Amino acid sequence: MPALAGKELRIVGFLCNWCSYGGADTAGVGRFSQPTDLRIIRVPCSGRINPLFVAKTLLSGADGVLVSGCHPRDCHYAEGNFYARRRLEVFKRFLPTMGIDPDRFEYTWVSASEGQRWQKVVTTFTEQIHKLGPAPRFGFAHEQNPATAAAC
Amino acid sequence: MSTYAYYPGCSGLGTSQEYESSTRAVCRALGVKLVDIPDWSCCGSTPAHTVDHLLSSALAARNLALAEDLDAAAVITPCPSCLTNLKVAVHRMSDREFRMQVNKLLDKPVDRSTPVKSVLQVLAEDVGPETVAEMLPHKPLAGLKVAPYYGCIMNRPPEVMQFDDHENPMAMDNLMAALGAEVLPFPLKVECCGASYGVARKDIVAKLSGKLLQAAEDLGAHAVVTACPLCQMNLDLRQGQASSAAGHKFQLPVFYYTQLIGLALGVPQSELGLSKLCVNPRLALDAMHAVQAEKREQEAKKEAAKQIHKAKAA
Amino acid sequence: MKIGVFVCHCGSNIGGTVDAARVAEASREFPDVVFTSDTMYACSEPGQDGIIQAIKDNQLDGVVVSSCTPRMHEPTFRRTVERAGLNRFMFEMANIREHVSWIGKDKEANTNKAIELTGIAVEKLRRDQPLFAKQFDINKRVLVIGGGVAGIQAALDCADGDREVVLVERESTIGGKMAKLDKTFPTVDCSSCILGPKMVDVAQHPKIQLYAMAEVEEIGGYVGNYEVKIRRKAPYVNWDLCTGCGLCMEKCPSKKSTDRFNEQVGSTTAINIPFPQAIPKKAVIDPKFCIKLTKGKCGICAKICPTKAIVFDQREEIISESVGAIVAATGYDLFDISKYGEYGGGRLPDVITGLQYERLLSASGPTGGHVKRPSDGKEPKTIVFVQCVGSRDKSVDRPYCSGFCCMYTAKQAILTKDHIPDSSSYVFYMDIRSPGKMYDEFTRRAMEEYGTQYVRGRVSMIYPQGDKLMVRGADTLMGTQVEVEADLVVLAAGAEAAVGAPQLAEKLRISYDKYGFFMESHPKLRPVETNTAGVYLAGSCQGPKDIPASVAQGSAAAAKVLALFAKDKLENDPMISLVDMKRCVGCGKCVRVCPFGAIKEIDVRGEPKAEVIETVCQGCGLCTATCPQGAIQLSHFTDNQILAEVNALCQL
Amino acid sequence: MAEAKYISNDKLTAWLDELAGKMRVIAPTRQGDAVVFAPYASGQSVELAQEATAPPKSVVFPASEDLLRYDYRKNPENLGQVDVELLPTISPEPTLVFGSRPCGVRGFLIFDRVYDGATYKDPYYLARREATLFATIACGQAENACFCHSVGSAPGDATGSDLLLTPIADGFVVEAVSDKGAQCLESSLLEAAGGKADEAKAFREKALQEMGEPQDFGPAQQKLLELFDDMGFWEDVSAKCISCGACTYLCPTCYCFNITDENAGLTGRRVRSWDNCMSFQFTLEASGHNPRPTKAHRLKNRVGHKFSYYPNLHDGIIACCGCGRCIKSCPVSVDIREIVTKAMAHQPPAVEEAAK
Amino acid sequence: MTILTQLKEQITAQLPKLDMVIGWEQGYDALHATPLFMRAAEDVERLQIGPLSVHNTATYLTGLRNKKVGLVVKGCDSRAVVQLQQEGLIDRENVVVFGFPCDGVADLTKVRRLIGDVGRVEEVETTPTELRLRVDGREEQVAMSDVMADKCRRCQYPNALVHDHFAGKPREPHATSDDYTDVQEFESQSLETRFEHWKSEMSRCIRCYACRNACPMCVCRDHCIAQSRDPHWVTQDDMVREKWMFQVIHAMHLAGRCVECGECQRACPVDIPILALKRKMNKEIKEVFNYDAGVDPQAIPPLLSFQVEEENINERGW
Repeated sequence: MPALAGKELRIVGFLCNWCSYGGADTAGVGRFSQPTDLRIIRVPCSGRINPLFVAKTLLSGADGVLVSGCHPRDCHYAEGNFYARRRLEVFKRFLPTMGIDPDRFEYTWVSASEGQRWQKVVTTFTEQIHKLGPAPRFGFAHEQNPATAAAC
Repeated sequence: MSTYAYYPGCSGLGTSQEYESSTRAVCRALGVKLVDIPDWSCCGSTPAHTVDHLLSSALAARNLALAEDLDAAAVITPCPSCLTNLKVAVHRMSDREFRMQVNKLLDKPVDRSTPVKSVLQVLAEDVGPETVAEMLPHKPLAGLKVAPYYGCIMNRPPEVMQFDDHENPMAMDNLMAALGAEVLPFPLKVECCGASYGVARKDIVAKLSGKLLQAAEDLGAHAVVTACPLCQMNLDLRQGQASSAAGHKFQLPVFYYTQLIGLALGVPQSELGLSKLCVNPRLALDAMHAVQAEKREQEAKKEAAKQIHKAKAA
Repeated sequence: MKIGVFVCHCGSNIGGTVDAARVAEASREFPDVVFTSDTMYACSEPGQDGIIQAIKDNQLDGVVVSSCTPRMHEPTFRRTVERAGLNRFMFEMANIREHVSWIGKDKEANTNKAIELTGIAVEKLRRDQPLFAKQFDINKRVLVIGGGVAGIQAALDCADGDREVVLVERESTIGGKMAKLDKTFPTVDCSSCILGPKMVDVAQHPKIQLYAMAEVEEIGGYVGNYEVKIRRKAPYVNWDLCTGCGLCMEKCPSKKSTDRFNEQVGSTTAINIPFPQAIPKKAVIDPKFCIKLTKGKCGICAKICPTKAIVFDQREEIISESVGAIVAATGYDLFDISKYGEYGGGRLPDVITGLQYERLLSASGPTGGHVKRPSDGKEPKTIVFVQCVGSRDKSVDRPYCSGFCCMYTAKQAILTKDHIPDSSSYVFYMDIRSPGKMYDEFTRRAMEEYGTQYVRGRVSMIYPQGDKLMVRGADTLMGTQVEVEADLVVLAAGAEAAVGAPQLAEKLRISYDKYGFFMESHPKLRPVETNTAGVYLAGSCQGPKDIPASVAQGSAAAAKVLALFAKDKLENDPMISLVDMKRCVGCGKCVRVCPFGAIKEIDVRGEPKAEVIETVCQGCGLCTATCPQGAIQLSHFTDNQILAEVNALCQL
Repeated sequence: MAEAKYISNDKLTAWLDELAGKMRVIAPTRQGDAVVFAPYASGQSVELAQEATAPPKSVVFPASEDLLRYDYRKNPENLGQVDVELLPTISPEPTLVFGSRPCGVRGFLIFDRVYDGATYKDPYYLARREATLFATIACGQAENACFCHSVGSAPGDATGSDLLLTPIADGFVVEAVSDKGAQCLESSLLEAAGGKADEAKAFREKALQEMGEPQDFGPAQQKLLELFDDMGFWEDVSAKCISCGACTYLCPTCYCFNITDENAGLTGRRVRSWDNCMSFQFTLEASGHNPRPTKAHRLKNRVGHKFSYYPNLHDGIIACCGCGRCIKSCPVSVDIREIVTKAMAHQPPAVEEAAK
Repeated sequence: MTILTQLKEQITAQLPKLDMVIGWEQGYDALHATPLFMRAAEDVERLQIGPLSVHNTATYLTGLRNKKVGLVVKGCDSRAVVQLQQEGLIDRENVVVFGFPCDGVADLTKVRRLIGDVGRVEEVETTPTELRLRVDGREEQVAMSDVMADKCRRCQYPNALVHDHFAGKPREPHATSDDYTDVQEFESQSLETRFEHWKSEMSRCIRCYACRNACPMCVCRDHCIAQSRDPHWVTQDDMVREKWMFQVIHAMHLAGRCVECGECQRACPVDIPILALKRKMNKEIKEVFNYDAGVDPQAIPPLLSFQVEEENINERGW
């Protein structure tokens, strides 16, 4: 499914169930309007988010990835976001060497009550991605098919 | 014992020559090897550090950079003011950004972070009062009642100085005790002496120093011991001013702790510079000798009594 | 697999900005989807009936509902599909209301987004497995750690609820800090008079097994089934024989022992019963001071003991207990006042802590209730109280308020006047914190009726002058420096976490803050629960607390335990991690990071492997993100499920 | 067969450009520090002086290929009824592999017996094989890892090639080996070789001679079977192996593959990709059981297959072309010659005992 | 006594107590060393150390967990031992480490760059400063400084960090600090150039996983997610995206664990410069956590732990 041509870019969000997913709900309940690009994948805890999901998403053609969890100290599972913070920070710092703009990936903390903050996060991040434009691609799978073009 | 890069500081060449010479003499006697930092310059003291952190740190850092070539265990200085500037510079330079700015100003950038210590810290920690006490089994300063006075910056701010208890330092107390002196629990160890107000507001110095002298006198001290050129000057040189402000004549000699250690170790008088003190040190030393004489007399009496007892028994 | 997709209009809530019918239509093109419909209110009774009917008519294996947030109606629809005979985990929800219709007005973009969110829900559902909760037995005994007032309350309430209680106390008597107090605020009633009966109840309760002089050594297991090892130290006295007569204390020649109960105000005998109301009232020998134990001779106590209870070669022992729940009530310890060099605590004998002062005030204390200062035994006439010593001070890493010092200082000022009518008291304070029933009135009485001089400001130093103590401080209301010539200075030492609290927390697998206080599950709504199921908190181990709050928490923790024990079987949430034994290489990374200790290393044919303790796992998935080879997978949120969601969204 | 031709080095690029106009040309190219076969673009420099890091295997047998693509078609009347529509994938282009060594081409002879056998013909392989020509360069000097003459080939072996190029001073003698190859010689850039053809022949003979006596690996066929259960031997020789796939993926004769399906929504692909018998997954069964659980088992299979099981099935032909890539590119320098030699010389401990 | 003789004596003395000792010997030609598994005293004679002893002997450790293994180690190899010990992946008491001062090893790719094809090396003589080779009958001399592996130029631990036996005297480190100029240089190029760089480099990857299997810290090996279907992180397609994804997986799995022995890059048969990815990772780990892997057996890898207040991670406010 491609993003809505011309209007949207492909932005994927990984949100923890307890805080940020609830924060996004709170933003909805408050009718805090947001850009429509973001697609949210719900996970139990930011600690569940292997940075490799972000890598996979970016290499699969996403233009931006947003991760959000409970604020440090507020993790529903006590420690998940502490680990997530270290892993995601390291991964974000790794991106430049891959030739991927680190601004295409952000991680942040939004609590279930912070509807307005969520609105701001989504709006700012979406603007940031639109400023960067579409991410560089590998081209379609069949173009790379070694049957037609290969280094062997 | 390791080698130390020695930073004398400007006071040592001026108002506190006796501190400087006694420090060198004591270090030599205790096997602390000092190598002067070649071409050392201002530590970045008072004028600079109040107006420009970068400049004052660069001044201090210049000396640290020069010291690096000496491959010393630490950079050490007798003067607490120099110590503060050198240590604050090191502390600030732990910030990479700041360090880069400082290094930009220097011909020779600071590479490593050599620890900075006071001479007092080296004597108290690296040499240790136990070693001193072992060298002086006969306790040469027995009977001398001293009030150790550290001044305000030898241990503070604690996160920078990292030495001793900043409210109740004991380094000098322990060293003095090792010499055999009777160390009084001087409560105003880290109180202000008035510092450089001696120039602008003599009345303040007279009042604050007077309070220190009063407390020492009340405890029955024969002398005050200091580790700071400025404190020593306020307490010693300005003792007359303090006396007139208090309406009470103080007569308390004010020693550098190195002078007393030197005295105990038998360092030649010429290097101790006792003659440079304003309040006659004899006052204290005579009192000490009197106590020692009294004690000897008592012991002699005891001995005699024993002999008599023995004789009688015989 | 046969999947049904139900798109909800939610009246106009979704329908207003999302073309629900088009979402349902587009969903027909998703793999495995065999039925779609759009419905006005999916959560309404007809809506749910429609889902059930469709499941039956089309033999659906799973259901996607595209409607509101799963945080709202996921449980509702889980029950719905369960009623239709499906496993309740064969269900996914796409949030097209909070995350779509309510936050954007562009109907085309919204509809497209709703279709995609439905798409990823379908992809996730295609990889869902039916999950089943595990039931397990529960051991209805409770361990209470700490015999202070909070622990006593928790133990008594549980025991009164007819549950067996194991109470472990580190000291030789229960009672904790409260037993050391003379009087309590704001009623000024005698502390031991109100605590004593409770202590006796503990001793006499048939359901309570008390281990004094004991500490928890090791905790294994999980909620409902904890295995606890308790290390019982040697008192060198056979407590079964000791009658607490106290004859040994009278004759013991070693009289310079540390008097822990009296906060080292004075000293005591090497064989000792801490105080007359001690529970258990049994003698204990301090091996550091006992002449027999240190030098090999003496043994007077053994000779004099009427029941021959003295056992010099007694050894400590390890006791195992099985319990189903644990209440931690380990209390607090006092801040070390010598950390303030300028106050001279520990150096100047007449600078003492508030708790030491309690012992001086207490009729059962070392001075028999006559206030005498430690240095020379003189009755002090001017007493200075300094508050916030080790509280609200970042420079000593104690930025928090200890909460009860304002009140006990006021109480001590009042008691001082009662004991020494011609005395005058000064209190240096930062703020008066007295929010509690009758609390502020009480501090007012200290000031107004008892003439205590309250000085708002910090003390900068205390130094001796002659036989007096000069207390120098600031009066910030007057804007001046003040110096008070005092005979005795009482420092209101703050509370800090009990010695060994972090180590105990690690045994309990609960978290603790940087000061060592145990972390509750939620600061407001779950104040006595922890993130480890079956472990509860009571009293000051969770943060400084006064007596009423500690007792309330003790009862609250007991209520939680009794509620847990009301069930005959416990059931776990089946969304837990599972290990693929074939792929696990036994590197132990998951064991290391699991916040709940829910993964253990086991031996499978000589190879180390990880195994999830299903009843302990909370389903956070940290292990899954940690395992490099993906051998441990969180059910319902597996790597492949999340990857399928990513793939559904991002196809180059 | 057409007469031998000669092309001077300075005209080589022009000839390649000419050929590239007619068909796809794959030639050895320097990429980073490696030399790999890649599509030739006009004017590009080709690396003919040294043996390429990887052989031209993937031209005919790609590292991965879609065996088929499929779409699921749902019946709008009955969503539960799904039809699968298969989409064709094979469309091989005429291709010339230029600059391979004889060993690189010999690999396909080993392939042919499997994919073009009596009972099974692999259409994907065959279509590409048909469409591919080989212009091979004869080797002048063997490398330390080379042993083609011990496995039935030679540095100037033209078998399997369509053209054979032999380097002589300032150019190549070009000889057609097949009719298809002969068509490539119809270029004005080539001149008649004349006496240079003999020079070329002498070059090839010298190269073979300099390789010394070939080693006889024939006895290995039986010996390896005897060693099948001697795991001690295999553990010993595989101790340093790190179980990677460099040897098999770079081997011109390794033809094993794996098949996986990749689905996305209602479309999917069936992918055939190279497999590697040194990998744990190669024989991993769905139950979790693995008949070749250790690297010793797997190395035994690799060596056994090449020097015993394959020859057993295929007239004694050793499934190895002696190119030495498995030796040179092995991260830990495992030497297959050494293993086979050791195996042939190996006396089972029991026998040794008995001999004493 | 030379270091090698001393080492041999030490190994011979310990060998009876061990199942094997792993070192190096000459491989199929003079330029290529190969790991040597010494089981009998006569095997010890074949031991060689020096600039050609490139392999990390610690790579074999996790596969020999129940054996008593002796290991001859360079400084970098020893870091892998430390790291494995730290992670509880080996039992230290089952491993006997023989250390020696390492003067650095040669990077054969650099040798190839200098003298061309190295397929016909006949003889190699090593001196502390030079490699003297006879290739095709001609003599080639290359300075060690020109062909030394990059990891050795910046090596701060040339002597085994843990060892039970040490031959010779510890030598001075080759470098005192690592400023990661290589990483900075690479990152001074535009993002697009970097992206294209990897696209092009990865295109020749043959997915042999030599990088992974040569890595002493890759302990999943047989169960690596690069080849599994559950979880299904990568497909088996010969596509840059999948190959690159694997390198990201490898780098991420090594974050805070990589000891920079460089085996991944050395093992790569098609010379893809993948160490750059791990270098970057180590640079960031150093900056954020001030942590070096494989130095302290008591430490905890930073990604397996946390601090409530992270000193060097700014909370990302919006």
